[in-house]
Amino acid sequence: MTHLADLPVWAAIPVALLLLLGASLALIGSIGFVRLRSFYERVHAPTLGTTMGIGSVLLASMLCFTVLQSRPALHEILIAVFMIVTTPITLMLLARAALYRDRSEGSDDVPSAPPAQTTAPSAPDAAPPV
Amino acid sequence: MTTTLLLWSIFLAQILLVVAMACATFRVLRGPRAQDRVLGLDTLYVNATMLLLTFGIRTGSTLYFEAALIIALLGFVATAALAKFLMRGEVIE
Amino acid sequence: MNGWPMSAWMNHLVIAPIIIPLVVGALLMLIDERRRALKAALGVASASVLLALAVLLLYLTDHTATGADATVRVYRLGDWPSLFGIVLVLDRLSAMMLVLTGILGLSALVFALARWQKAGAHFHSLFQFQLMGLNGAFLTGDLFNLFVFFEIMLAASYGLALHGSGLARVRAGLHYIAINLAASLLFLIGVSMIYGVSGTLNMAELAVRIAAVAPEDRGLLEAGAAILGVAFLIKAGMWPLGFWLPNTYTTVGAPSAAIISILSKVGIYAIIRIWLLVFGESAGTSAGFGGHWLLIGGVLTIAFGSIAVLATQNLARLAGASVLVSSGTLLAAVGAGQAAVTGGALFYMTSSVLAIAGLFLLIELVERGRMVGADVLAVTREAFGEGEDEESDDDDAIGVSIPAIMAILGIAFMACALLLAGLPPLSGFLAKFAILAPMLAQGAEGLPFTTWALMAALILSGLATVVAMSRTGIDVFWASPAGDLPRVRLVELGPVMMLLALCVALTVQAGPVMRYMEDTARSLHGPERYVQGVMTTAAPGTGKGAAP
Amino acid sequence: MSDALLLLAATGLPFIGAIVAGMLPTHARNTAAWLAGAIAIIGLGLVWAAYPTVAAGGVIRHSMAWMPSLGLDLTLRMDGFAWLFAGLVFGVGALVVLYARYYMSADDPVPRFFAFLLAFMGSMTGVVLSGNLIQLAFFWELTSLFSFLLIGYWHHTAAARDGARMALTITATGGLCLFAGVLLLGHIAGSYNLDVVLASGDKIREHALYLPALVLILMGALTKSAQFPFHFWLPHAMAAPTPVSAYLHSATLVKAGVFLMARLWPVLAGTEAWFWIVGSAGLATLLVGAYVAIFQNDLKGLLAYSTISHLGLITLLLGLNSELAMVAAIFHILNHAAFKASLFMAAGIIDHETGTRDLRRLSGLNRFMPFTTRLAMVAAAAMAGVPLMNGFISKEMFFAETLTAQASLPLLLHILPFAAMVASAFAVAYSLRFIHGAFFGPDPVDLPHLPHEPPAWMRLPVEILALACIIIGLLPAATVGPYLNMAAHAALGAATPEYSLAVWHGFNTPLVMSLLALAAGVTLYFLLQPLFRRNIEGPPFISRLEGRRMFERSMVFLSWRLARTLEGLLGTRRLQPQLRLVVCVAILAAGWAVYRRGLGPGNLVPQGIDPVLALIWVIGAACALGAAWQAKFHRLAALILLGGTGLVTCVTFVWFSAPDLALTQLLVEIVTTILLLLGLRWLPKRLPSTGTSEVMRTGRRLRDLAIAITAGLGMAGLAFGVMTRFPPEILAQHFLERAYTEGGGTNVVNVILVDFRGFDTLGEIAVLGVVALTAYALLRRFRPAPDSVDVPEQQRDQSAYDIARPERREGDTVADWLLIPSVIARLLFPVVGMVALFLLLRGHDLPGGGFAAGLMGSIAMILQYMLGGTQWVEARLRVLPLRWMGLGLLLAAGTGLGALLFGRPFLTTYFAYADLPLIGEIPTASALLFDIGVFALVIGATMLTLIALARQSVRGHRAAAPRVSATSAPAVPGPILGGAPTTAPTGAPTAATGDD
Amino acid sequence: MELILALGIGVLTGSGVWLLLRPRTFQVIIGLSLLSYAVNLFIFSTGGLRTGAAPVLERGMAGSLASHADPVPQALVLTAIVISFATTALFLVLLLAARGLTGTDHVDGKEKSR
Amino acid sequence: MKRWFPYPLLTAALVAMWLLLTESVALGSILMGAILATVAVWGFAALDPPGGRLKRPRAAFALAALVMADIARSNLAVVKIILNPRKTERVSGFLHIPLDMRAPYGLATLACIITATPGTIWVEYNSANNTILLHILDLVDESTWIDTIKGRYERRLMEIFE
Ligand code: NA
Ligand code: NA
Repeated sequence: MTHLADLPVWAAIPVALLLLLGASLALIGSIGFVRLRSFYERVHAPTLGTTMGIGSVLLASMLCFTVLQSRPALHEILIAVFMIVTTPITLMLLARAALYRDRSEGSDDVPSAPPAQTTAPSAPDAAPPV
Repeated sequence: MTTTLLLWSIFLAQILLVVAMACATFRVLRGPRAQDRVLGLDTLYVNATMLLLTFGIRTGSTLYFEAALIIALLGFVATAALAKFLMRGEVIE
Repeated sequence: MNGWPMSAWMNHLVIAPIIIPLVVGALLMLIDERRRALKAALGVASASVLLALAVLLLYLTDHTATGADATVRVYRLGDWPSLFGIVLVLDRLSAMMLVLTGILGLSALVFALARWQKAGAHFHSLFQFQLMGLNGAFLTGDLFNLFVFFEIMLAASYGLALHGSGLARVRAGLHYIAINLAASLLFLIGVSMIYGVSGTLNMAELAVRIAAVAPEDRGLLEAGAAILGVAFLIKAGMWPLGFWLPNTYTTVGAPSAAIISILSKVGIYAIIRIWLLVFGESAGTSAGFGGHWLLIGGVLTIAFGSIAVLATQNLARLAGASVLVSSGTLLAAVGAGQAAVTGGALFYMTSSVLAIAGLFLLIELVERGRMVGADVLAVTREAFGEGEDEESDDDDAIGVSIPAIMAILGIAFMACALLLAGLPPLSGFLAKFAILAPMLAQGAEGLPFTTWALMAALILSGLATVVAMSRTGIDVFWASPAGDLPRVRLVELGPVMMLLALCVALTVQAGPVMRYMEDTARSLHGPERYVQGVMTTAAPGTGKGAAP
Repeated sequence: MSDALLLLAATGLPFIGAIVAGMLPTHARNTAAWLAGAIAIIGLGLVWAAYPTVAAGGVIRHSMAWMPSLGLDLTLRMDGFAWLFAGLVFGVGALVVLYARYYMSADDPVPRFFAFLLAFMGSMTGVVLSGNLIQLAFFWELTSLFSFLLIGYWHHTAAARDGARMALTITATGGLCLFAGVLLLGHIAGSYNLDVVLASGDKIREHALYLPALVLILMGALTKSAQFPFHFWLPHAMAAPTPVSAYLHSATLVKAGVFLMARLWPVLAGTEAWFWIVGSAGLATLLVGAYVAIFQNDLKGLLAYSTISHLGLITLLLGLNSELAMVAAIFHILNHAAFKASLFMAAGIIDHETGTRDLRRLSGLNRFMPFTTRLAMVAAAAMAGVPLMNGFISKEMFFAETLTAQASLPLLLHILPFAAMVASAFAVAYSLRFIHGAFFGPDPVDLPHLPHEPPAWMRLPVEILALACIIIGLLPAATVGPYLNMAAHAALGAATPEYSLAVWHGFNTPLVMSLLALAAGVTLYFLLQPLFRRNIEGPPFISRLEGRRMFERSMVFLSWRLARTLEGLLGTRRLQPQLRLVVCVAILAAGWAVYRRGLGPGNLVPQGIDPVLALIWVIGAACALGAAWQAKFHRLAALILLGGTGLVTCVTFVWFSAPDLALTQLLVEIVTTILLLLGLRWLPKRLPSTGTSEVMRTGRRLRDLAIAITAGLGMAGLAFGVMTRFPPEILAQHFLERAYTEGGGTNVVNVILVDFRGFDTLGEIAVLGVVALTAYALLRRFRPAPDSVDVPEQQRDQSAYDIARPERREGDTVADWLLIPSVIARLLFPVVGMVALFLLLRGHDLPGGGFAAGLMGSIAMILQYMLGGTQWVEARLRVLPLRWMGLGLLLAAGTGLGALLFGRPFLTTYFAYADLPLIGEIPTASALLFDIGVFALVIGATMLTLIALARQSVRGHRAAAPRVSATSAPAVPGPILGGAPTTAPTGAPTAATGDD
Repeated sequence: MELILALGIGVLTGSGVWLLLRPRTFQVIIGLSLLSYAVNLFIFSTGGLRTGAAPVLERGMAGSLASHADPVPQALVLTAIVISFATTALFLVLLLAARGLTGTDHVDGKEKSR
Repeated sequence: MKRWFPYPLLTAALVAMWLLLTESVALGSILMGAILATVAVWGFAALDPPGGRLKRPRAAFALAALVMADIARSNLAVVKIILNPRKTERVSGFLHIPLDMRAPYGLATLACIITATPGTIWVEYNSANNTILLHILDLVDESTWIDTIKGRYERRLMEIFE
């Protein structure tokens, strides 16, 4: 771990703090994931990790390597972007699937299907048919 | 000094992350519903990504970055597939 | 490379048996399924070239040296020193196995042209990869590379075994794959343990290093070898690891069965190769490791195989059980650990490989003409109706003429039966003799129990085969309710006849063939030349591409 | 004529004739008969030609190398003894051929018959002329084989089939024993050469292996010669055409056994064991055969048992350990051949002319065929041992021998003469029954045909043989004397005793015995008349001991019940026990090795435990155990837990400095999850199992649990052992040093994969390709189980919901659900693709490489399939998996082959740093091309498998609900994959994912 | 550390073997997957456990075991991963085919054979 | 030009990604990135992506900053909720919000924003009436949430994409 010694204190402290912050957020998110009562509440918890949690760690990483390599270490940005873009897909798909499952079981905790309305414009063309 | 500080904070962060992973695993094991398990796996993936990043800082190597990148970019594919399976009964229609 | 007589291009002949089927297999993927004639032509051309090549390689290997003074041709892939890269090693044993593969490959493929190639998708590609896997397994001198070629061979065999699909095939295929996957895992565990202790994957190098392994590491090394051995024995079908074998072979289509039947021999080959090389006399305290288990297992396998032979009325299953008998015989003979016996074993292997392949092909043709349910009928007759003299004896005194095609099939069937039972006049008899005679020659006065056991097992297995084959043969050719005459095409009959003709040739030319086998066995038991051949090419590479 | 040619011709001609005869047209009766006859006559001529040499005590030999290294030469050897037998084989053979020509029906496909007969003749000649023990066993088994074919000639009758099979089973078993016996004998003598063996009598008799060798050889001889208790096959062999019986059971097949005993007499006889085994077998056979023969109603059955009895007599003679008895045996072999062949032929004539052989129906034939009657009477008299017949002389010698036999047990000596007389009396009785029963008495009634004399040519062989019986009986010394002498000398050598071949030896004990026996026989026959008239079946007292039934029963038991039971006990066709055995054997094998050598931890000091990794592995273990726990009832949970385990494995790889592994593991993990999910849809609903008792299930589980725990502990132990030893360094060091300088890459793992051990990688992608082809082929034939054909419940639900609402169209729910994800997924498509290419291009230097890149590319596409649906994607992207695969493989192999052009071995890589304008220095390594091949193949193979799997759903939808495609799934524009028609019939999705 | 990984391998093996011996095809395929993880880790472990060793070389420099991870087991594991991935896929396809043809997911293709 | 570079913005983004991946701004990398990006975009174009353009890139940056701040705030809020579970007055629940925006990319971005923000999640979209269903962890006041979503995000997104 000799490289860590090369890190000046001004960088080391924020790196350490950011790491701890990120990890703590992830942990809190996961604790919430365990402790919250229903699936729809639990689904919010991991977002702590996927947003600020990982953001902090990425910042720490960027800072660390920028200082160590004396050149901007930016590729961590990609991870952040990918996380922001992809996590919602999972959560959205999952939440809706859970909703369907709960509705089909007749659960009272979820809103029933929207009432029938008068004719409305059709779905955008973008929707890929399945 | 900075080394100690960093080592300890990295260590602590890793411990926190692993405990977070354990929480997620708990949900995967416990459920109660399939969606909880899937969400647990997703959380597991996210926490693992962070763990890999802290590991990169600890070893001073950027080589583990790709693994984290892959999880960030593609980790969702497995969970999305699972979600689709729950919703539609099959992954590819 | 030592002893290459011809031009530089000849050097590359050793790799050709692997590359030709690979390239042809890949090309066949690119050709549309509907252009079957083109595919068949390419496939047969490749198989023919492979056979010719194998014969050439055998000639090149054999004619340059006599006796144990074997020529070992080493091909260093990637031009890396053999210690660090992967090497292919061609010696008498490999050459012989290549020839067997070539013969079986060509016969099975030609046979398949009549019907089987149409039974499913990508038959020809799979077949080429099967040949590639087999040839690679026989040529490689590297343990891990052997694993890779085992996998190619198995993967292709899965494809061929399942070719044509169908309930029975899929059901048996599931077992086949599950067990082979388990075996592959064992293979990996074994190889990595051996590597972990010895630090090498090169078989020749391993043979050199084994003597120097520290005593405290030897347990680990031998455990690895034992696990690896289990993997090989699963493929070889040793009792109690080989129950999958007859079940699989029974359901597989004829040409697939014919080519896959050599897979069990790959397990034997690996044992012969590695066990004799690594655990030979120079292995220090590990010399002869586990040999008696091979012998015991072999005898038990013969016993179980014979029981299975007796217990079945189904022709294909009978052939499958015969594979077990053949495997058991080979294992026991190899386990005896004597060069002369090994020579006999190799002769036996050649004979039984050809016979079993012939039988698998033949069965298809025979079954084609049989009435559905004929087997069941025969079983009932056998088990319950002991006396059935109800037939009218008006025309007792007039024989029934047998149609030519049935006569030919009958003769071929009888030939297979004789080959498998080890009865004269075909090579099966000589093969048993070639194993037993040297075994007896060892003990000056009393014979060890194992020799007795093997002798008894061989005799009794022959008996079981006679009983079963005569029972089945009589049912099929003499007593069957007249079904339709099988429609047999020349491309189907030809391969069967070729395989049997080779057995006849083996009988007639037993002397020279046996000389080859004995030379092979001697160099296997005294692998100095093999080791030396590989190690002398271990000199640093003669320079690679331009260095930066 | 040279000796070699003579011997080769004598042995080979019959086989050549057999082949020629076999190829004759079905009804070429005369040609076949002429051929067979000519060969028999030529054979006889050849034998005669050898006479001068042999008579002078010479031995004709010819030897050819066969398997010289094992001491197996093809040695033909004719001495006086062999000469005598060869003469019998060809002489009787010629007569039988002549007889058969007239006996066999014109409609019979006789060329086959003569082919078998000739082949048998050749085999028999081979036996008698063998100068090598192995070769003898070789021809011995051939006689079994061809006799099987001859007996089964009329295979349309069950009797022929059963008789043939029984004969084959018994004699081939004996042959195998004989084979083992001669192996032992050769081992003792140090050679299989008959001359050597015959010269080492003392060595053999004193050897420890003498007894096993003797027993094994006798097993061969006694079974062949139908000795008690193996005698029962012979009567059933009578299902053969009569010429066959006449040949096999008089002069040849059954004589092979006694021939062998006589041949090896000088080396094997002379011991207690020999006396007891051979003598008692002979005695028992003699008595049993004769007794049973009396009560046979079938002419041929009677003759068969009489044959058994006479063979017993010969065997007994051989067993007496007396040279004189041996001479008598040889003489009786000759005599028996003559009278038995003629009797069989006579019986055949009766059968042929009257249509029956049943003594209860036959009677008074003398009036219809007087000449045949005379002939039969002569032969029967010889068989009965009536004075002035040949049988009489050898019987006299036999009686004399029984009186002088030497053995340790006096009791037997006292029994022997009486037993001989009893048997002789029986012989008189059955001979009398043969003649009296068939030819005399009242006129026959109700015969199938009206009998008359047979054609003259058919009678000729009988005439010749009957004449021989008389002439030899009258003038033994003048006729057969020299030949017998020659044979005896050849068989016994210097030990040949003095003997006299005369009709009259004075009024001595044997003569008295003969006369007593004659009288007793005649008396017995007439005493038994009432019994015969009562239509008895089988002999009194021992009729229940019917050999055939016992044989059949034991065969059924052995080869069916026992074999099946044993197969069931010792084997299994179920997978679980097989896998259990595999695991257990592996554990035992490793355990055994470790137990022998011991296995302690190595001397490498373990590193301290990192709590982070320890915790990670707590998670990993929990996931693994959870997966094991849930896999039955909660498949999805198990799958997710498997993913967790994979993730932990991946983190472990990172932890221990293996980023390439982590990357690959991760990608494989994702693809595997999708694969398994695709499969999950087709599996049945899991209901709690019922049926087997809870106790049994718990028992099985405990057992499996124990195995699993043992395996786990074992692996843990081995892993710990491996990890605490110094890791191997040589290869690692070498690769680390040369990866850059000679392999041109800094990612050593990748350099190993594409260069040092590129051959492994080539093989590995071949595996991938083959597997994909197999999966594709298999899925083309896929038929879902009835209970999973339906569109999944969820989809039906959601469709129903959409249909029920006027403002929604079917499919809106899923379209809304996928709207956002699919927009993002499409954006991700180029992104993932570029990251994949990034991994591919930099793989040689940094973690990545063709495989990881290929998997990534596949995932990019799978994502589109998932969120867009198969038809939607295939309308837009032309994925040609087979083309990717084929080209990938060709590229990889081609890169390897490129080296050949430069005279280097396959896969030799080339690299350089090319300095391109603008772009700068870039590494150009042939390894990159190789890696691109890998990449292409991986994409192709993964897509082929996944698409093939995914398409099952499309097929399922079409099959289950055709209306779905009409309302919700929009028409697919343009070609889908590979240009196959969009609406391929459900049953034939040909080339759907293949390239056209 | 060695102990942890050894135990981990042990647990994976035990779970895998347990599943391998179960009667349902899905159990077997999960078992095989777990076993292949175990085996991959096992192969990997023959190179020794090295934390923080450099996995790739510095450009232009020869590496050494002192500072670099052992690449050989890694390469072997990579090959093994690919092959087990392929065979898992095949096994899956086959178990589906068997399920389709036999109607059951029992490994013997029929329920309760004995 | 349009034929070769149908989606210039995406191409540019991909080149940027390439440069980040290779951690190099050498000319070689840019060229390589450009070539690969061009090809990759063709793949994208083959997928029939929905139409739509980024009309006001600068507004997009502003929105990004806003969202980041919101996410940070929400993080803290959710941390509080998780760490203080005894606070009983918290009500979580579903919320229907009718939307005006129909641009696919706009909707996608909105979905990402909502879901990425801790405490809110996009559950269902109903194209028939252009309504979304959210689940909100701390649903004290429904109208505030509707205002936030519609006013704070949807409006801006409509500016950017429509
Ligand atoms: Na994600
Ligand atoms: Na959220």
